[in-house]
Amino acid sequence: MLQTHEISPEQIESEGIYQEMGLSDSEFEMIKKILGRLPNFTETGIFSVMWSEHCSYKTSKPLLRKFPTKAPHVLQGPGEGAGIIDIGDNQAVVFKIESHNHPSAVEPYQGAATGVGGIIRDVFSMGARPIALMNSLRFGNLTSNRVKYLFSEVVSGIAGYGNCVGIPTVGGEVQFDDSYEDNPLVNAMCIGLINHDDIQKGVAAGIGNTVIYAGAPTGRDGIHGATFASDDLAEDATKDRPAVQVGDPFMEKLLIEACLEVIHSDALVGMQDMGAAGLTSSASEMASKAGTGMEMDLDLVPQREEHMTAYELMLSESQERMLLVVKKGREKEIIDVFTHYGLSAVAVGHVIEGNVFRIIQHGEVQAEIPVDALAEEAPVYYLPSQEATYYQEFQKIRNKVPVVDNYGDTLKRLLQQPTIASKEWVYDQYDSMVQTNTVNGPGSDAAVVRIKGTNKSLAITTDCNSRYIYLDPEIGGKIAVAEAARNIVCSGARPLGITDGLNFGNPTNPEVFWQMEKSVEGISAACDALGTPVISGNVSLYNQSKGKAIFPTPIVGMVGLHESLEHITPSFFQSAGDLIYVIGETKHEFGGSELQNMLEGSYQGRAPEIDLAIEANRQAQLLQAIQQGLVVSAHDLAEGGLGVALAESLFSNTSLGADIQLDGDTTTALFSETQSRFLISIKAENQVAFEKAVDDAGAIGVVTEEGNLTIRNQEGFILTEKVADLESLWKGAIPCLLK
Amino acid sequence: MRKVTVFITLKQGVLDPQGKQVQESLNVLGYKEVQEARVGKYVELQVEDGPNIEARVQEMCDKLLANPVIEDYHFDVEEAVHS
Amino acid sequence: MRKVTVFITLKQGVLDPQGKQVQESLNVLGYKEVQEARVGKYVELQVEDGPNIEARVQEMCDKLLANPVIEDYHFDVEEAVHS
Amino acid sequence: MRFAVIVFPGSNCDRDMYHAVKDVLGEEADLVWYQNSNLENYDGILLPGGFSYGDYLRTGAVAATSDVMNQVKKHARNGKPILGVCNGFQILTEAGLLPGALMQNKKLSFMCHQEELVVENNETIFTRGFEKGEVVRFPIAHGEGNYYCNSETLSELQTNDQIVFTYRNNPNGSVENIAGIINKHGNVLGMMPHPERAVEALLGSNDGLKLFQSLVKNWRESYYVTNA
Ligand SMILES: Nc1ncnc2c1ncn2[C@@H]1O[C@H](COP(=O)(O)OP(=O)(O)O)[C@@H](O)[C@H]1O
Ligand SMILES: [Mg+2]
Repeated sequence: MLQTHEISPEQIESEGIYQEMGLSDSEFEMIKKILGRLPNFTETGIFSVMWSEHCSYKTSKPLLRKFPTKAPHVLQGPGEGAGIIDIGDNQAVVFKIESHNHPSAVEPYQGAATGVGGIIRDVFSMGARPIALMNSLRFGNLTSNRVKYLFSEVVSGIAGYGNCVGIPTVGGEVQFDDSYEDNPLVNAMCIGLINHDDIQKGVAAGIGNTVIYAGAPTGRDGIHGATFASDDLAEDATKDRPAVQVGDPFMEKLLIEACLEVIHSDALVGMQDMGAAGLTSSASEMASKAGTGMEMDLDLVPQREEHMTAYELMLSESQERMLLVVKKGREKEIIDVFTHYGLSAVAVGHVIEGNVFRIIQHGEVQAEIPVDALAEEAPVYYLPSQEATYYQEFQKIRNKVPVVDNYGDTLKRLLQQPTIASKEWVYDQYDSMVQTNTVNGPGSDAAVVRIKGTNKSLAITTDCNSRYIYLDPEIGGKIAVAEAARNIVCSGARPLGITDGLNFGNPTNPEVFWQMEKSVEGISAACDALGTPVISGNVSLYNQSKGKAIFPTPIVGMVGLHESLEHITPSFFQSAGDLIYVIGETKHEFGGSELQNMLEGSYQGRAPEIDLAIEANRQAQLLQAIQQGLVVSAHDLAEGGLGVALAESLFSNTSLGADIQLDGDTTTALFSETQSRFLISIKAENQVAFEKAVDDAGAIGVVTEEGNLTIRNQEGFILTEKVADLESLWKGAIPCLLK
Repeated sequence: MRKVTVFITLKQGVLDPQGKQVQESLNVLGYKEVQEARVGKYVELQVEDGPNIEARVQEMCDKLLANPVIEDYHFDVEEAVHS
Repeated sequence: MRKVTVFITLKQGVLDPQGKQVQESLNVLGYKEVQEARVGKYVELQVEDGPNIEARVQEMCDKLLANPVIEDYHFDVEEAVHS
Repeated sequence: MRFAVIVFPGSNCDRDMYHAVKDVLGEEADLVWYQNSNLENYDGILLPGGFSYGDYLRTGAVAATSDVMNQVKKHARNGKPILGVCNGFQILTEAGLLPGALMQNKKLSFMCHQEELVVENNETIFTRGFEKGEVVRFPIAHGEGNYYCNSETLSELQTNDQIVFTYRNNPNGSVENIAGIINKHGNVLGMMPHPERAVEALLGSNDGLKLFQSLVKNWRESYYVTNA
């Protein structure tokens, strides 16, 4: 009888072993009360992962309740693998974002790759075909070798996985700031398309039905016990157990095809991926949602390594695994589908009555826990929140205009700031076109993916300027949503909803919790104002090292819809003679701006203001003007202000130029980061109609034939640069830093 | 000049999908006797002779050639040839 | 069970961009003594003992493990261990 | 014309190829799973891109040993048109249906963008619709597209006019800027750039249409001849 020299329940209590697994004293007391006895080793492990922040959202849940999540077009809000929004014609779009920050800091290639793999499974486990990937990345400045290594490995990990599974990576964002030096952020978003009838939920309904395990065998990957004295567990006292999960995108590709075939069978009752906390969380969540119990025999679970304990099998985070619940007696037809794709699928248990989660190995019960205790009844904490002292200081600083002596040089330097510079080095490594739907790939404001068989397309973006959020989390939260919506609207689409990736430091620090709270409030307010409910998301906390937290980084992933392909609008100027407009007035706002950082080496002061009513109104007017065919190109003004936006609108191989006349303070006009502004080009013959359709639009110049950017103020020429020169600086900056 | 050969393999327990595919393909081709395959890297370096060559190669492995989080390595340094 | 190790290298004369990159990176890291690097593959097979093991491994290399247009290979078969 | 699009485990441009010939060109096409397949009733065979068998060991190596490739070889000998794109090209070289090999890109990373190609030979069944020397835009998307062959093979390719497409700005280090080659008989074309991704102006280029149209036109004409 192969029993591990397992630590006894008494030892777990007396030696405080539960603490090493991340459970607090009071949580351990709760567990004792729930079970009516001491938990054994495996059970303690199961509770520890299910009650971890990652699975239970124990500290963030009270905040997440603030999000608006309902709207008539929301078919599935937060709570399942991914959210779902109706787009008409019996079709719906499915999306979610997920972080893989800590794994990527340890092993950047595999960390990023498995992050992509995980989010894809969330989407196809709903029954949707994944049609696009995005990623939102944050790194320290590209000055140390370690950061360069993390950056290039993360990018190749994303490429390595996404390219192989055949889902185009159509966009994303990368920003660089010192606060991410030791804590890179790797958030991946997946977007899928589904027919209403195929919507699939992760439920274990129907007493007696069979639980099937499909995909890769379970190894000792990513077991939480890595932090734990693992020597005591091992039969074979092998030294380092690698905690690093390695992905196999080839297996994932086969799993996608098999699972999307299986959903058409009425033998399938429910399906869920095994993500964080592996078999434990998928099984217990499926049972909890259905109000049933589940019994599994671990001897039946495919295993990659020998002598795996129940603890290891239940907590392993091996990749590319799915759990299915299938009608009793109809297992074979489901298993056959997996076999066709060369995948293994085996029955490992069944649905039982009575809300109990029972794990058997070697003929003995290894764990028996009430299902709801693991999932819905996990503890929730209301942590203290305190306004940050730095914020109070920043609020006292008056807005002032930085001194710029040479506008041309300043623009050139701005274009080479890594956060502004071209990300071509990154996205050239991603297959952005597979599936042949990509109308606008990486490099545009929003990615645009057409929907075959219709005249519609989806616009997708991720945004989060964490500098503003650091300066003022509530305003910054509003800006993140507004900016995402601007990008969607500029592409000609109507925003539908968002997914959010909340990345913060340690929530037990009241100032960090305050950042979380305020940014969630800001995001919620903007979602309400712009009509974009939150349909899914992810929380990643404890992103800090050496006592310093990352900038608060709640990433917003937004999806919009073009009702007609005619509405798709480029962000680049298209032809000479077109008139150039800026929508929205410009104020002296440099807090958190790229110019401030470039000149002063830090971010301070107040974040730019935002009025959500004005924002919503402008977006609505612009979208209508686009739909009426009055707009040739549209680009939002973001980091680096108008100067950078003008240059970007010319970087598209068209060899066009622009002739611009500025009013007011020149530094402000060129580089302020005032919100709610757009850079538009229109046909001269539409001038009257456009000005009538859009308030606050001011003409600033004209698109020209010869490839120069020429800017004048009241006193005359302030800048004339060859577009080609600007473009090569902008494109060369990141490759140059990586050399 | 000394020839150094470095062998880099995945650590025990780390998933090796490539190795698994190689094994399966060999089995399909009729080589049923192949029970396991693992695929690693094999790097040949031509290194100028000098002091501490072993220690320096070890450093190269730690810093660049192998990824210590998931890979193990070993290496051979060819005997110096006196020419 | 016998352990077979197969070494697969690019043919002389075939450009090895990966090897070149390894050499350059090592030089940049201060290992100026590295004059050349070539990167190949290292496959470990666990093969059930049987007749003609050498000949069969050679076949596996020709049919799958190496591409004769660009690669050379050699292999070692571990002595049989009698247990 | 009826096409078989061969699907290996890990193929991922199979649906794109199918969409191009079926929905855009309006020809007949089937997705044909690599096992238990029968290619007899098809007029053309398309080997799509992707990562067959995960690209493990070498790109295309495992797929090249599969049973369906024996059928493809037979049809190649019988003169049936066969087009391998990207991973399909890699499989064709691994299977020995085309000379040379595809190695890792010079810059070692995957790359994906539009490239300009020059049509070097417009007298093949795949390229009659192009002008000789015409510059066309096709996307590339590969990590191992660096075409290599030894000098004898290269001079043979040149002598026989087997180089069909070259890159204007060689992105991957290929010998002589080679982007696509054809066999001596002129019925097996392998190329790294993706013509099936260049059949709709909405997606940035429709230069690939001419390739498929040439093939179909040629087939129609020869069909009439043989059935007259
Ligand atoms: N910040 C958030 N905002 C809204 N919903 C969230 C957020 N974080 C998580 N959720 C939702 O909670 C559910 C569980 O998420 P998660 O545990 O991350 O999924 P998974 O189990 O796939 O890792 C999902 O439906 C997710 O959309
Ligand atoms: Mg999930």
